[in-house]
Amino acid sequence: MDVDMESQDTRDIASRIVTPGSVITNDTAFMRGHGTFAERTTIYSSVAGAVERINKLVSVRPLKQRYSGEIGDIIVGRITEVASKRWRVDVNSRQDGILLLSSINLPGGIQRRKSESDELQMRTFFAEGDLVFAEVQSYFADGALSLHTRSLQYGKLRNGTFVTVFPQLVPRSRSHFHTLPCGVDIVLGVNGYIWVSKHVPASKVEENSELIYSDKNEFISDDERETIARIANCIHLLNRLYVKITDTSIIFAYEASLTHAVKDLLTREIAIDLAHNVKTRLEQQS
Amino acid sequence: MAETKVVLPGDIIDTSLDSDEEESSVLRLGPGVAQIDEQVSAVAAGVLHSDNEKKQWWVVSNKRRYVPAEGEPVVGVVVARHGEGYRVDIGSAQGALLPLLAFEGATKRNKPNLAVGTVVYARVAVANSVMDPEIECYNSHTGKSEGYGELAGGFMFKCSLGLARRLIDSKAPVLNALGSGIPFEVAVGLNGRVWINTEAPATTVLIANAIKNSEFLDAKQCRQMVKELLEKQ
Amino acid sequence: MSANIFDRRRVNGPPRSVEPLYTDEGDVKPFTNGGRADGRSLDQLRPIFIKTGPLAVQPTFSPTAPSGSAYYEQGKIRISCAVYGPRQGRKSNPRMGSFDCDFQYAPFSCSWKRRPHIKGADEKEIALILEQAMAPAIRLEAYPKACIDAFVTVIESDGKFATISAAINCISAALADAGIELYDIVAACSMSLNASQWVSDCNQAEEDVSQCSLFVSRMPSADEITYLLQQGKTMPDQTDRAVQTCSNSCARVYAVLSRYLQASMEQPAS
Amino acid sequence: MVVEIEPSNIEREFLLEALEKGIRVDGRGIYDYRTLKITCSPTYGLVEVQLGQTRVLARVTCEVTRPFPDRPTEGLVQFNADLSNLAAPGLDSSSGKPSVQEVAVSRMIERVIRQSRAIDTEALCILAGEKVWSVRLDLHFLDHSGNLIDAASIASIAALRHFRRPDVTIDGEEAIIHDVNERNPVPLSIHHTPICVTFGFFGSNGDLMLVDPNLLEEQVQVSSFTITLNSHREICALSKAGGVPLAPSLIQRCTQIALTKVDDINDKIQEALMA
Amino acid sequence: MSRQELISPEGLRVDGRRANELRRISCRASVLNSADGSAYYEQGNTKVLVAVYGPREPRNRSLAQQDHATINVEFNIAPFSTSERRKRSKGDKRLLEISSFVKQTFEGAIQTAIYPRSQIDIYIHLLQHDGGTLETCINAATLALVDAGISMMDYVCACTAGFIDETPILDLNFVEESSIEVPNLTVAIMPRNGNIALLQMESKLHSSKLEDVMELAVEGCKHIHRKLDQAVLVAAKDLADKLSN
Amino acid sequence: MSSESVIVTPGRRLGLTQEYESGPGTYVRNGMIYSSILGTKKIEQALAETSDDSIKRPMLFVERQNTKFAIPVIGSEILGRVVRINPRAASVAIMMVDSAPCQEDFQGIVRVQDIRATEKDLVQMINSFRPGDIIRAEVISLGDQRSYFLATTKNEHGVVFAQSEAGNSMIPISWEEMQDPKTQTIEKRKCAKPVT
Amino acid sequence: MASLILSPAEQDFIIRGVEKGFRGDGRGSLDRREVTLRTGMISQANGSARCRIGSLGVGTDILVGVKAEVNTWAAGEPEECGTIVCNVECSPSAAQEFEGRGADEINVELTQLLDRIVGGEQSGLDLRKLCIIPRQAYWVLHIDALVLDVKGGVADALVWATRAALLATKLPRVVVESVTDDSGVARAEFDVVDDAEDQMGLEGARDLPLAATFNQIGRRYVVDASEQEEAVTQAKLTVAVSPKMEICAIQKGGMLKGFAPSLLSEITQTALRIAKEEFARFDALFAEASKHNGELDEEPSTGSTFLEPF
Repeated sequence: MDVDMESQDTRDIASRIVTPGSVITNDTAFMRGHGTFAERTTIYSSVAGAVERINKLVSVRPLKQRYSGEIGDIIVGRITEVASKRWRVDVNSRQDGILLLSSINLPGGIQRRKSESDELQMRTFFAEGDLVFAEVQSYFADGALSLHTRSLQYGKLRNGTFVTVFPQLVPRSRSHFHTLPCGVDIVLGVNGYIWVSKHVPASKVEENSELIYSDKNEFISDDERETIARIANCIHLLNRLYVKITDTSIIFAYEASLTHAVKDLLTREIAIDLAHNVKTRLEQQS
Repeated sequence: MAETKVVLPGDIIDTSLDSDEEESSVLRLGPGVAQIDEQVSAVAAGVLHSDNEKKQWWVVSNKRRYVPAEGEPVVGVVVARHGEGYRVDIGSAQGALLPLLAFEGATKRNKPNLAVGTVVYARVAVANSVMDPEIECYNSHTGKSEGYGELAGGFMFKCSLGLARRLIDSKAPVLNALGSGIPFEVAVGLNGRVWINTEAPATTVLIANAIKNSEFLDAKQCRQMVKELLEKQ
Repeated sequence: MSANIFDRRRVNGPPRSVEPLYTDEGDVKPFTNGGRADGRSLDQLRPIFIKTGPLAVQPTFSPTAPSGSAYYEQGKIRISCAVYGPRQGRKSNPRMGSFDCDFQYAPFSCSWKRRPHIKGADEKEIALILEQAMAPAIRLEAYPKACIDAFVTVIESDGKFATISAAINCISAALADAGIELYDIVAACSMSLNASQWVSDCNQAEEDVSQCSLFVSRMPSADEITYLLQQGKTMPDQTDRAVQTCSNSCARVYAVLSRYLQASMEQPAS
Repeated sequence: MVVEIEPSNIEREFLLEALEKGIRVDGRGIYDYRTLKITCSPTYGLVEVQLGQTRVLARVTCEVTRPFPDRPTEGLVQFNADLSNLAAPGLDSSSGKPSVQEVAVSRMIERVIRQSRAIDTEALCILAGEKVWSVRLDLHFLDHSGNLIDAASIASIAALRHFRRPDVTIDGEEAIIHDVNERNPVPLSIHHTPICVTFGFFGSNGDLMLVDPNLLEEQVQVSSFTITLNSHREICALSKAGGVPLAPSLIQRCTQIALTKVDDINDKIQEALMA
Repeated sequence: MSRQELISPEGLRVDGRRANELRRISCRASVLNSADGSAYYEQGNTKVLVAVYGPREPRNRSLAQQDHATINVEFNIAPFSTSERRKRSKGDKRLLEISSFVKQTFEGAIQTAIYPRSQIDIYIHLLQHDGGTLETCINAATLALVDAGISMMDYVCACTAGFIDETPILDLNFVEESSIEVPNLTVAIMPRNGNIALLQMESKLHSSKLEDVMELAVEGCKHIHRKLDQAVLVAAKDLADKLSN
Repeated sequence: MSSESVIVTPGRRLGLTQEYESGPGTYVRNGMIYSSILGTKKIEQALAETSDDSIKRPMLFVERQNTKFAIPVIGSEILGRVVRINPRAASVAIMMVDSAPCQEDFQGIVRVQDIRATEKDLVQMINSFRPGDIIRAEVISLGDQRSYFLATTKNEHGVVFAQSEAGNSMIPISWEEMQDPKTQTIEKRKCAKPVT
Repeated sequence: MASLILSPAEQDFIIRGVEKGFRGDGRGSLDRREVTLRTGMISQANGSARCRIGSLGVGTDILVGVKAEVNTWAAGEPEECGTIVCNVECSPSAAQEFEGRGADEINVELTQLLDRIVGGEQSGLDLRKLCIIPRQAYWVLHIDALVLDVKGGVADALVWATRAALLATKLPRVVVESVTDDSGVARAEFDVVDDAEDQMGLEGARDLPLAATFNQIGRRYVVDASEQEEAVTQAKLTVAVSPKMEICAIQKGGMLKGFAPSLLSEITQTALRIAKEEFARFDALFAEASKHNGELDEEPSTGSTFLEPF
């Protein structure tokens, strides 16, 4: 195949597009990373994507794939099952994540020891369907992600709406929790789950730790609802048009969208137009 | 020992001893024999054995399905790992539980980590009608392994429970005959699984077949059979 | 080919068979010069008979006996219903209980030809309809993790829509008899449109000739319509009118139901 | 309920280690079949095949039915394979839909016999469009210790050849079916006798090959391949699904080996039928 | 159906193709939005739609495999797909057989070991049936799996071949494959090393002819591989452009 | 005011929340108390002494003479049969909730740490319950998808009826032992303190 | 769909939003999402259509094929008209719980609903025209729907797709001549003209209804609920309205609540009000779709832009 031919020379390995089974390099100096496999001296690609190379480690980043977790990732998940001493959490990955009762902040603020009664009333903390903002703490032996919410910014999500996007579009970065100038908080889970909500000052929770597990929403004014809807739609259209989703791109999209009514954002022409607009601005920036 | 007497379930067993002081003596009934009302009768089909001195009666029968009994050595295969221990298939109705710490010198910190599919030589620790059996890879009293533990290398094959019981006997003709011919390791589980190990696969296969063949042979035939096999080699 | 047409369970019948001869009772003209064949007035319901607890064995408690049951007649329609539960549910939901319903026609019960391709499908759907019509009336939050099952058997049916509404009334009675916590008793009633005239509680013959049938089930105390089903074409205002009249008829059925239930308590069923 | 116990690691490792040296755990040669025993019972069309520990019982029966309207002159051949946990725990027949193995085996046999038109269906016609023979082949698996397909194919062919159907005479529109003791029953007309030969492949990319895998070998093998040939050296079916991919050259090699195997199996069947 | 009708004196087949000619192939990935990967694949008049989910949490955890992913295939034939309408029950042995073939084939191709305790679902819909069901299912599934970004040793490409009038013919259509004289051989290969992932054949073919017929089929597979690879490349390149910056 | 008895059907208006507390067999919809079951309407005057300073309203409730089937809720006391045991937990078929029978058995489990209040880590399941035992226990949680969680930590909870290996019903001789009157064999159980 | 559980906070957010007239994606309570329509992708069917309701390619996605077959009349069947047989199947690609037998219940529900709307006279189709020879032979229209994806509002999409498929359906012409057999008895015989050119559409297909489903959320109701909105729906009402502004069928759904009578009549009024623009929208889309008759362009297009219709 032509692909293979051109691929023989290992000079420009990186940023080449490869497909499953195509040769990446015969150079034994390289080490095989994700999305590749080795046969004798040759390294082949096992997915369709762009070759990446960190000094001697070559890997292929698939352009579309479920989330595969890394320790330290900030994610949003949905509780699927309350088991004994643990919750199972859907994190859009190859298996449910696990949130141990021991790795959440128990109400009563200060890190209090968990007790028998906590085990029996786990649903008062998280019940099936609840959305949780958490961090990947470690892997279990079987490869499942172990999550924790031992920080005040983590915990149950309220006051907003939920959007799913392609995980590839959410780059890992310092911060995944942003308060946008338009007065909306967003949580960009690297697993492609995104939470858009009314801005609530962090202090408010700190004062009253009971709020961590409350299901009650704050009062949300009409304008706030409109903004939330607008942001949600912006994220949706960025996702569908495959534009990287960062606080910047979202703000750009938001600003560009203001000329349109919220519900029109999802009509094809406008969406394409906005997405294009965002990309150009992003390019200018970089 | 008298000529072999085959009993069927329900057969009344005459426990009257040639010795006279009977009522004082206590009868000991082994597997396959039970007291029903005032009489002793067989509850399993097989060969009746008795030991007049110890006043013991038991029936040796050749079952297919292993029923665990405490203290018996078994060869099992790890089929799963749970929080509290390994689930091990020992051919009994329920899989047996092998606690994580039931090994020589195992501690919370360092305990052997067995992969699924590992073969272990263990003894039955708990066996009762209401719970799954439990096995251990050491003698919980002495804390010593006493030869129990993971079986690495070699080959494992299944045989009838009866044969297994005969093999465990130190003077089992086949094993002795073979042993005189070729060096090999063997571990016999009363659950009808035998593990053997030699330096060459060929000999392993040979021994395995020899043991399987010995099922219906008496001591003399065994030696003959082994001899021929060894010559073939 | 033949390997999978071969049926493991059944002895296959003869390749050719002859359909039995039906004795058709000389086709009665449902509507002769405006009047109804059975002489009812257009908005008149057929007489209703109810009895609760026919399936309860004495003494009332036995693990196999249903917790409540009812037998219901409306004209020729005959329906029996047994309610089981609250009992352990298959799909257990810690917030609220679930209500499942099973509906079946006794083989001899229906006069109409079943369309072969949806064999049983209509029964399944009616079961679903009954669930959706009854569930709003049951205080499911009072039964976490548990489930309540109603089994409805149509012994004789006369008019599909009439039968469904009769089934609803029957279940209501059975649920009340079982002492299940309800917001209200659900009463239902059907209608058919014939020559731009709405006719209440039609029997089969009448439903067959009408271009549209519909039924309404209602909880009077909260004035809530728990189910509405219309099959066939109408002008919008006609529908409204029908819903109106049906609601009124429901009120009448409701009265009958509650009067009977009260009576049943006064002298406990011997 | 009962789950099949995977072979232990040491069994796997030993099997491979031995195979590297050309030794099989049951002492057989690489290209040897296990001892094949075919027993025909006095009743026509009832044959038991024993391939090592694997035992299959094949029963052929026939009845008169009406043909399919689109094929008025062709008799019917029906297959039914019954693979219950009688043969081995792990195979569970209790659940409604047939197990994977059952589908595989019964479809394979069906393919081998029907698609290759081993049986002359026209010869089963009594009165065109009215009456035809419907031949039914039931396979019962009594004991599963590997390579069901070969055993099943042998049993099927043997049973079909052993079977005799009542004789028929036609006068005009009337068909008289003669009782067995009134007239000698007649054998089915069989075009050819396809036999399955199954190969097991081992090693990371399947370069270790052996014939007639037993249960342990089946569980350990990385790939398997069944080739069906008849005495005219015609291929009647090929089946290789799953497992590691195989080099085309292997396929050719298997074909050659199979050709010889098929001949002596056919001989075995022959003498069994003579007996 | 007799041979004459299958190949005209000029050596043309019922649908006007030459003996060694494939049918027109067109395919497209990511046609369904909620599936992790999906593909629509046409080969002549045979049309398949495939949705791939996973690797994801197994539906029924007891079936989860400790050390590798379980692959679950459900194959469904749309009632309107065949020329005369036919509704198949889910228990139909042919359906089960096809799905188990697809399952087994991809168990060999997907690197299941890197997705332990998870499940990969492949849902196949045959929308229109004109021969070569198995081959189209496999090709479409491959495309969908690549689209889902699931790690595979290589593509799996399948193609059928037969043998009429002493000439091997490629890619049988419905008429050809339903005539019982014609041997019907389906081959699936891993193009990288040409190894055979799946091989099925029905009805009679003399052993000496096997080689030629297989060669032809393998040629077909290689051609299909080029088609698929091209499609994937275009898709991937395009996504890459979008992501760049 | 005397509690007159009127028979009411579900959905019948009974009174206003300003005047009455809503009791069992009733529910409240916007300020109105309705009956939720078929039964007799009863009114229970609030006891003077209990009502300290806040004036208590009389309770409206609907009563059914032949009480129907009950379902377990947290805190209710149940009677059940031990179905099977393993070292970690005993699964129980709940047959009675408080005094009312269940239509069908509900599944419950007693986890080994919930058998007794003290020295939990020494508890051996085999020494506490055997399949076939009848136990009294308390519902401590709605538990997981399938079973309710039960506890026998209280003294009056535990085995109330058990048979020995020989099949004779045994009598408790201590809070953790039972004896077969015939064979005199002693078996270990977590016995319930007989309630008088 | 049913599988989707929302957190209490989300539910509250949606419900309050709806009550205030703000939906999650900014739509008003009566706005429908983007609808995409394609026809004629199944060449072997007499008519076929694919309909997707949802924005930017995410949405409920249904494929409908119509197959016409000649049935010989049997006693007890209607004497001078053809029949319509509906069948809906939900693919597991829509939701994992549809695997195996999982979809049976919803299949029945949807099949019955579709049957209720287009299965008989009320559909506006002239069934008498489907009769070939009275008491001898008639056409059966098999409407087979395949639900590929579910993102709310299945019923509506189902009816939209079905209407498109039936409008696109072409029946081969049938010539009926009477022949007198040797015994001198005249019998009618027919044969189906096998000619792609010589086909005609269905009588009265233009009168086919469209359906709108109203989901009651909180104290208000919305049209074309999204997946999340359906998760908090207490009750829903599907109303099928014909171009002639007649009501062809009404069906209530949803377990949790019922409707206040006032709300009910309000809904039916609304249904009629919006019907006009719904039909206008449908016709535009259908015209558009019938232009390029669902043929895939030669160059294998890709997953790159998810906006590509299909």
